[in-house]
Amino acid sequence: MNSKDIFNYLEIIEFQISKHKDEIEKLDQEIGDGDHIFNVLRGLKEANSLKEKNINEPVDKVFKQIGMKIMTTVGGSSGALFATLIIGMSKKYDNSLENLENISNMFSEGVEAMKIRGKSNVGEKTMLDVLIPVAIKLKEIKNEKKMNLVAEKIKKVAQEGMLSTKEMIATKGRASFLGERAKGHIDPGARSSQLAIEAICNELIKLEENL
Amino acid sequence: MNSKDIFNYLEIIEFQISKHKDEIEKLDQEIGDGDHIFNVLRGLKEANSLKEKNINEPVDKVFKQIGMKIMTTVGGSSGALFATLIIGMSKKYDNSLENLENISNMFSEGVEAMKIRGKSNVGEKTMLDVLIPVAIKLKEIKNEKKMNLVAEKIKKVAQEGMLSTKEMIATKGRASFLGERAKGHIDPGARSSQLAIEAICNELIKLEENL
Amino acid sequence: MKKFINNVENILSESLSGFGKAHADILNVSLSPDFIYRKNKSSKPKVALISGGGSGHEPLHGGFVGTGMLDAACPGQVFSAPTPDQMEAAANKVHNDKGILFIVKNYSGDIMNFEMGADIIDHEHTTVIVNDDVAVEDSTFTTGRRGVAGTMIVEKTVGSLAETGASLEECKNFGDHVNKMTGSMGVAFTSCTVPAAGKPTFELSGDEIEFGVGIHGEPGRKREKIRSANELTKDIIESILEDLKPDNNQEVLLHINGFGGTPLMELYLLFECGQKLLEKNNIKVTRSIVGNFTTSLEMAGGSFTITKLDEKITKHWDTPVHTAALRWKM
Amino acid sequence: MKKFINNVENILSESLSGFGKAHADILNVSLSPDFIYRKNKSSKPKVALISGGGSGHEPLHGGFVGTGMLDAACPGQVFSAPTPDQMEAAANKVHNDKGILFIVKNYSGDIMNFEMGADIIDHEHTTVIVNDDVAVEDSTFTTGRRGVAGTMIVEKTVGSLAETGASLEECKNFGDHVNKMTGSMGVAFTSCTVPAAGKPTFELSGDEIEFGVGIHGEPGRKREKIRSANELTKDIIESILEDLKPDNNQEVLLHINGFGGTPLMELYLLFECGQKLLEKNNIKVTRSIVGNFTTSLEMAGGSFTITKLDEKITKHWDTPVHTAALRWKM
Ligand SMILES: Nc1ncnc2c1ncn2[C@@H]1O[C@H](COP(=O)(O)OP(=O)(O)O)[C@@H](O)[C@H]1O
Ligand SMILES: Nc1ncnc2c1ncn2[C@@H]1O[C@H](COP(=O)(O)OP(=O)(O)O)[C@@H](O)[C@H]1O
Ligand SMILES: [Mg+2]
Ligand SMILES: [Mg+2]
Ligand SMILES: [Mg+2]
Ligand SMILES: [Mg+2]
Repeated sequence: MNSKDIFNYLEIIEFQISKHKDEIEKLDQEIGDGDHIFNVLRGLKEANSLKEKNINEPVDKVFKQIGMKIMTTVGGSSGALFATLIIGMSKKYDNSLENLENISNMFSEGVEAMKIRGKSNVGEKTMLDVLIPVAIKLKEIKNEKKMNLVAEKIKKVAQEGMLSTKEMIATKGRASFLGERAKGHIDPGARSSQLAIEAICNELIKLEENL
Repeated sequence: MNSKDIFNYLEIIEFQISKHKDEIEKLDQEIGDGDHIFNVLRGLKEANSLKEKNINEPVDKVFKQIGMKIMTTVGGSSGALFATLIIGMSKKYDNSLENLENISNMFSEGVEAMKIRGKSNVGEKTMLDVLIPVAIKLKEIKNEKKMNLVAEKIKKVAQEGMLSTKEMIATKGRASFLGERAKGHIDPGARSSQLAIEAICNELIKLEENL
Repeated sequence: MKKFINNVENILSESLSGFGKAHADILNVSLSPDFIYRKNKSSKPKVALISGGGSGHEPLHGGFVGTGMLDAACPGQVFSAPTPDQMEAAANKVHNDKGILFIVKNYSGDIMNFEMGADIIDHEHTTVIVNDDVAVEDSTFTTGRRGVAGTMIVEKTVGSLAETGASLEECKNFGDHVNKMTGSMGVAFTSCTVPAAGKPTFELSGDEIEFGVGIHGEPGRKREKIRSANELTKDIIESILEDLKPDNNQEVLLHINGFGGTPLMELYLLFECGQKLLEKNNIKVTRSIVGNFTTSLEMAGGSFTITKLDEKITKHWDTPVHTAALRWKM
Repeated sequence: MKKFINNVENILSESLSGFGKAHADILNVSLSPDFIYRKNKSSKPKVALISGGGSGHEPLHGGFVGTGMLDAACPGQVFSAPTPDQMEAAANKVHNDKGILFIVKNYSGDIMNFEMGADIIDHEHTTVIVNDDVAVEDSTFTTGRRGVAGTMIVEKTVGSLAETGASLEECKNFGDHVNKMTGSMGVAFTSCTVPAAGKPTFELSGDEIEFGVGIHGEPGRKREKIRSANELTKDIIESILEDLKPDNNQEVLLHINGFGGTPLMELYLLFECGQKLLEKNNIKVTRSIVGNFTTSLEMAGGSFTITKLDEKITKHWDTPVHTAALRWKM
């Protein structure tokens, strides 16, 4: 996996999330302020705009560039958090993306940074209910060699995390202002994160199948 | 006819105009600003509120009181114009309302004052398209003794005047700002004036029939 | 209808009463007859400026009562001209030895009621009629043009002149002059709801606008499909310029007025569009004011007002003013 | 969606650009990164006040940049917190030897982005977090309460203190103090429409209101049937007083804030209701401000804000201020 792949995945994520635009928009309208989908799409568009200039740059630089781009163009909670995730990941990059352990380390580093940035943890009805379990699972299966198995497992964890937010009361983010009223609604950030992860996983599965 | 009758007619007018509230409201919304019916109803209500204290006062004083009340509580074009009409009428009161010539003189005086106040005349898509023809007709038939005949004729003239405003282009009042667009809409002031006159005429006809 | 009201009948008096309390440092409110007047009468004689009109255009006119602007304002019922006794009572309260100048928007109800008020007051008086709206034609046969957002500019500048001790005639002439130098035109996106009616005055579908609308939501030039801010700006400003016929390098005041329901963000965007277009036409925007000053209750939309500036108008625009809605340098 | 726009993508930059031109006498606008800052840096060192947040609340915060109030404001996308580079650029532009005070409404996006901005600036700095909204509960486990219309009062009073040359610590402490003395709560009648979305954020039926709404139209305490202004006032003010626990004869500032789509007439009526109720509770309204200051685009509705006044807050409220949206005594 190289920088070209990263941009490739970004495009796939953008495509998948766009397909669920209205659904995500509605989620943030119900328990937030309705801007989440626009923040996410703006971030993806801006990140993709780096492709031409950076496609041959080293992976860690590309991560950092994307993180900075998101940090300076998105705004809102998701802008701060996704930027923190990706900049965090860039810091742990260890010369290769072929090694799952490396990826797991990077991801964990990013998610840890998010927890600090958001002063939050699992169970607070946020995107972290997807990302933390994914980070844990990745660490758990870091020695797994079959990428399609990894992908299936991660996809499932992300899905469960996303769904788990439905019945939670939020204690972080805008939904926290709703108290009980937030119950019954999936967190928008959890949904967009899960869709992104699912998009990557599906792509990995497809690649394996084509081998 | 005495002061008691005047208040009686006022109540009848209020009743009849209230029955056409929505229609008149709509007329002023189409070519004006929508307040005409509220102005008219406010005026009638305030005028009626004078009843108790003034029911035994002389007719000219009652007219003047009603005119002043309308002048100080209605506002808008119709407040100024109806007040002018009634105050004008009070000035020509000649000791009796039994004589049609007297009534005609009073009405003409009031309508002339309106023409000056509104700087307008027949054909300009206003209430004067009802009131001027009525004043002229009254003068014409001032010697007619049968009140039901008078009432039938006046009713008809008022009706025709009101309908005539439909195809006019306004040159006075708010509708004048619309130019051609005012065509096809009856003037709200013409409609409320016509309804008031019709209400009085119908009452007169009913009285004759009961004789 | 969802509004902050207790009772439709009392909306005006409760609102006026709140207004009086919120601005008790500069003005008083009299109820029945309703009028708003400056707390402190100037110690030097001055022409007293009285304006008024139907309510629903707030802050116009009550929000412009205070030093450097109006001496009194007479609010009518929503969208209905005030009654002559209000003008009479206001005149008796604020006259100050140099006569009364009425400033009246050119609507027949206002004209007639102010005339009737003028008829019954004992003080010397005259009237400036504001008719800045270029949306509708001015012909000798019709009532002429409407008085809209330019009224605030007339009130500010003439208010300033009156403060200098100028005569009634000077104030009247200057008012007529500022009015002639001023043109306005607006567009509505949604209707307003007159409280007594309880429902919108008119209906516009999702992509329709009323081009050249009046400040009561009354129809203007045409009903048409929404267009971009630049296109609307072009049509409106060209209409105004056609009327004002400015010279090359003319300095102007550009006023973007919101009708009540349009966010400031959009009004400033309109200012940007207008300023750019004027610049292209070699017209210099040297004074500007953006905000909701002459509203139509909650109607969405806005208007452009342009005043050709000369030294005198500029000077009297810049002077200190202290009212509820317009305040600077004091 | 009917709005004055040319292109949804450019709405912010066009609007900011117009804002900069309309107020070129007192401020400059920088685009990419976007921030608004005072035209003239004070010649004496002072704490630089920087605020910001999502756009759509205008005039907050850009309208409060100027002498006596903010040094700079960072506007984000509509309802999205600004990005850290904006804070960095603003800080570099306006810092003036006594450090930077960030004033941030308590929304997690704002908190995080301002923190990230603070992380990358070299100047001494600290932050006042405003959380005046009593509609939602403040518990140690949650994000706490939202920052809403009280922010303007914090910015005005701390802005005034900073002007005196007070230290960063003094400004920070005073900001926290004013925030603690301030409580707000609002109610929405209609939704707003985020331009990018093109449709209303939420739906309320003809007689429904959102009680305790946030300034983005986000839900508050409950959805309920509309009630009279007096009843709404009672529930809101009692909630605020429960939080502020004022003493007998406490002097307060009463601020009625419109969310954008509610006519001034109704806001003054609310002021009347609020003032009367406070009087009955032996609370004296000695300062007042009524208008659209912290808006949610075109949302109809409004909020009450009460600040318990002490000598210092009163003094710094009364001092001269010259910004686009708040101006007095200069
Ligand atoms: N403190 C926090 N920690 C973790 N995630 C958060 C936090 N605050 C918000 N989020 C996430 O951000 C999402 C909202 O993002 P977005 O709508 O773009 O920003 P905003 O909340 O500022 O409008 C929420 O759905 C939630 O997943
Ligand atoms: N100058 C005028 N002369 C005669 N009638 C007029 C004049 N101006 C307006 N009207 C009448 O007044 C009516 C409108 O009254 P109303 O709606 O109460 O007042 P406003 O026009 O001030 O809103 C019009 O329908 C018309 O009949
Ligand atoms: Mg959001
Ligand atoms: Mg009318
Ligand atoms: Mg009217
Ligand atoms: Mg947001």
